[in-house]
Amino acid sequence: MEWVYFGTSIAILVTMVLAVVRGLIGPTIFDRVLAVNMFGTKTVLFLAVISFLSGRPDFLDLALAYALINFIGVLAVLLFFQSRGVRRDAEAEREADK
Amino acid sequence: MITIVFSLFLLTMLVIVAVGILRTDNLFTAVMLSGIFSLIMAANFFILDAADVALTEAVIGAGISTVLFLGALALTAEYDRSPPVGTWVPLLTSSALGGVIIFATLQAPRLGDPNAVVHKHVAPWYLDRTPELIDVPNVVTAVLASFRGYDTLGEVFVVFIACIGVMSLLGRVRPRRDSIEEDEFDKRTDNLRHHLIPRVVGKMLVPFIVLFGLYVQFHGDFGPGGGFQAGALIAAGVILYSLLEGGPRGRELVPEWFSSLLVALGAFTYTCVGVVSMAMGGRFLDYSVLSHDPVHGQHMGILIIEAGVGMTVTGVMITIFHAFSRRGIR
Amino acid sequence: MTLYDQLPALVVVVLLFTAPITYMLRLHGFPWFSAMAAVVTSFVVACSLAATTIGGETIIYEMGGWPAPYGIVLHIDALSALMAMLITGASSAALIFGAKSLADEVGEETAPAFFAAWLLCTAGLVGMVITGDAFNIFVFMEISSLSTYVLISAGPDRRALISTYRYIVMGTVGATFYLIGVGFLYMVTGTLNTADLAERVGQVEDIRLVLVAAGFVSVGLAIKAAVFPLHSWMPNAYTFAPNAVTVFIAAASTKVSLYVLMRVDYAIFQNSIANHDIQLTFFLVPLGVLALFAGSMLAIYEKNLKRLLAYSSVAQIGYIALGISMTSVAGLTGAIVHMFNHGLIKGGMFMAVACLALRYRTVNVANLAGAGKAMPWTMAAFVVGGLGLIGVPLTPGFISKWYLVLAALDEGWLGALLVAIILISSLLAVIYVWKAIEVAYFGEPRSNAVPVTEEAPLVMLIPTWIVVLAGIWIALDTSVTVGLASIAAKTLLGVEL
Amino acid sequence: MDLLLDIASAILLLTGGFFVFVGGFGVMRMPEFFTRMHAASLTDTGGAALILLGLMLQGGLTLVPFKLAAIFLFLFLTSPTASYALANAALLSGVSTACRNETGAPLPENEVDSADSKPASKSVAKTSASRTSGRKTTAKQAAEQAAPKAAARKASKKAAKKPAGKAAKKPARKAAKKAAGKPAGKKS
Repeated sequence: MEWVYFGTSIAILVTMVLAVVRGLIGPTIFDRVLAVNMFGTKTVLFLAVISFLSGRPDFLDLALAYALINFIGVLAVLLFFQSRGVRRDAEAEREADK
Repeated sequence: MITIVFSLFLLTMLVIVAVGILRTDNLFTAVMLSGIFSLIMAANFFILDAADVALTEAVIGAGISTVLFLGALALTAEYDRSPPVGTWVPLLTSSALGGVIIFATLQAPRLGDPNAVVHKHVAPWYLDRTPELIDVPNVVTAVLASFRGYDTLGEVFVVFIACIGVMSLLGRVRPRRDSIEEDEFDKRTDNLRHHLIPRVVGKMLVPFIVLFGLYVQFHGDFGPGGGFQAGALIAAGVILYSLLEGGPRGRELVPEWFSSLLVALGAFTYTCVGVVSMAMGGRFLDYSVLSHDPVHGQHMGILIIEAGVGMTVTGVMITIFHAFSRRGIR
Repeated sequence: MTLYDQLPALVVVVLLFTAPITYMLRLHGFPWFSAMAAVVTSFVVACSLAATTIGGETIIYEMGGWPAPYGIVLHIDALSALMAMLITGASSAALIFGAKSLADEVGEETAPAFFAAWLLCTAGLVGMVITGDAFNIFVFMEISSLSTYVLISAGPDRRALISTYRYIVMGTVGATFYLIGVGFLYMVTGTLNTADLAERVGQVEDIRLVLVAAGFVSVGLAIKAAVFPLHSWMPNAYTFAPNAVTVFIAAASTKVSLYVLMRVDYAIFQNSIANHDIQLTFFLVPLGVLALFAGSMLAIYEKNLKRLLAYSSVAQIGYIALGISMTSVAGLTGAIVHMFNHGLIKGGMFMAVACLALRYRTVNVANLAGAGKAMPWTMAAFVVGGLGLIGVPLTPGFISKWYLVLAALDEGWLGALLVAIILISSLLAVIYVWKAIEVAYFGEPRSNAVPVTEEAPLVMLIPTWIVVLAGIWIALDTSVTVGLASIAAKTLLGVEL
Repeated sequence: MDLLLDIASAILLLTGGFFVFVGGFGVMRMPEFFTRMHAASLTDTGGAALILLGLMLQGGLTLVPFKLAAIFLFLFLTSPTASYALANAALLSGVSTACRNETGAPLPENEVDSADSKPASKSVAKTSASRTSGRKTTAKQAAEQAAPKAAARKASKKAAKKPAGKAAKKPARKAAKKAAGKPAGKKS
């Protein structure tokens, strides 16, 4: 079974590299957010596989923690852009009033 | 062998991401890349068997710090506009520093070398004596909470004072408001209430996150975890709720006075355990005297101080988040 | 366990215990009172510790009841007791002195947080000096630095924020360097306890890592101690902080880093690295000499009285660095005595400046004309302090310089050069102290300036004069300071008492 | 029996690994943001499900499969939600859906942009407008405003980077040096 875990973790690692590359080259900031999000999911999987590979499945708690809170960041991004949009509107309105 | 290969791989990625963070002048990009940075870091900690650290890094680095960074970013401009400085001097300095460190560590014992000095002196004692003296399966918890409990007490106070510092900075300037009415502004920007999917899914997860936090808190003796991680997880639950429902409702759930009280209360609880053990005739933070049976006393002491740590960390995270959200994440 | 056995822990536990209470109980006037009570208690405890250690005894207190290399121990000898006395003394004096000015500058709403930070700052500094564990030093260094940032930025002056930011950057770099060094030491020895480290570092065969660790620790601590080219964070931080805060941190904060430098260097590296005394000399002597001249020159050209005194501190740290670099009992005694005495002198002078600032609303030297007549007691305190900075006989500064000169004379031709340098920089000190005194006593007030006729209030004057008189008393009766310092120096160098 | 389990989980794991890799490949190679997101989110769910199932088979009758199931459940819930939030954020600030050609250069922006992005953002605005007032303008305006702005900023940045960047750096550095060169004491 070892080599199966190994192969899977290599596949996940390569995907992580691809995500990092996407995060570095962008081009839009959302590509970077996408990269972070994808990297997060891959980390969950990587940790799960690695804990089997190293024979200590009780460390799965970590993967669980990741799975639970990985998406909070993306929600914060949504909130950030939403409020920035409203602020831009407000500024535009003020400009128009002047 | 696999450990070293994986860890080298991850470290290489880490360096690349770090350079990426340095080279960008868009702060949003920097925030996102630092999210990736801490994920890599956590995976690396995990590979090196430092599960407790990995858990902390995961919760704080990947979860909460992104939220807080974005909160800070909303208060500033998106682009780094610091004046251009010469890049050669810093580059030379840091290369020289890195060179010195590499030069020094060439002689260091190899990773995982059982004959390394580190594994010969204090560490075996901890491993041997923990079952007998403290009797918790997770030796890391034993070291942090009891053998070096004074350090952990210090760290709790570091967290406490950091909270005071952030609050004194953020509370300094009254929030600036735009021309829109305050309430309406909040309604439109402060929450994700009209996004049905995140709202339903997120609210479903909040209790699980808090539950998992409690599990980590009380399971810290057995597996990776403890007060720091648990506090961050519980706070992550509250932060998720506040993101979805808006700052005001989040502040209804956990009022600001309560979260800032929690910060001090946690530190106070920890110190109290020490003072009580002094009063009962032991040294400061000597939990053995808390009960007639020393091992049971240790268990009791560790339970209480971990609760104190959890309270402080929860309080700090929530207080800082509230401070940002009150100034309007926008 | 009697209360007496618990004293070593109490000196810091009292402060840590009171800080959260101060933060939680939001009653009118309570934060200042509880902070003051805790700090004074801690000062009393520190004094009794000093009384114990003056016979050359070393107190070991095992935190959590775990023995030395496995748990953390407090390690209190003459040097730590002296430093603890200085820190808690400076803290209580500054708190009592600042009862009124802090109430004005900080405000009712932020007072609980501010005084909690004050307590933690004191606790952090005391914790650093009494601990016998290299990593524990770092933890308490973090506590003290973070709370110092809070204290400095607590006043109404917004420029304090920028200087705090610079301080944060520099302070973090310094602390990180220290941590890297400690990490390397742990890598080669497997222990963090300083006594154990001292023993095991000597057994390390390949000392490359030890050397690099020594470098990182020394440079990191030099940054935190504001040794000359690394001092850039300090003047503005002192200038824009609330006055009472300046009194406290100027008297205590940088000295603690020097203390750690001394402690780590002498206890751990000196007996393990061959020729380490020469390395230390080459590291510290140029920095010390540069600090003496550059600090004094910058002070001479400075118009802001607070920043003038800050630059003078840079110069005075040069003296201490010179004393440390000599690796002789006399030199170390001089350095340790000067740490203590300079803390007293600078504390007193900053108190006098705070009194001036209260009435004149400015600390620019040019605007202080006529202060000699309007505020005779304050200016008299300032003058006595200034004489101490110069090193006139009968002032504390004279004692410490005397020991430094004696130590330098033992060092041959280099020592003669050092004596000359010490004398020249004392002359420079005359210039910058005279600059302020001349304006205050002989300057004509500007016609448009609001005339100041009132002396500073007694609540501020009395603490100021207590500190000044304490300085003179210490200059006359040197048995406590010099006694403790020479024991400390002998312990550090491993000489038989 | 064990062998069967092993084979099954090996197949699941390797397929999952392949799916995950394909997702990463798609994220690298797809021409623009929304298609990239499509690649990522689809394989995130699929690949993750396969891998976790494969691991569950290996867990035996312990707590492990339950933990894996919990991870599976949470990933299944959060991953699409995150994709939704991300796509929504991108729409709100008007990421152009203009396709890029094989070399990575954007296709001419004329029709693609207006045809694709506006209806999309309108529909979002409509659905949300039914719940809160004032949202309609938000989304639309933001979309309309941000797109040209972002493009303009990018263009100006690119233009400024080469010639102007270098030219501007030198005087600025000189000025900074001058300011730093003054003795700090004189400033006050």
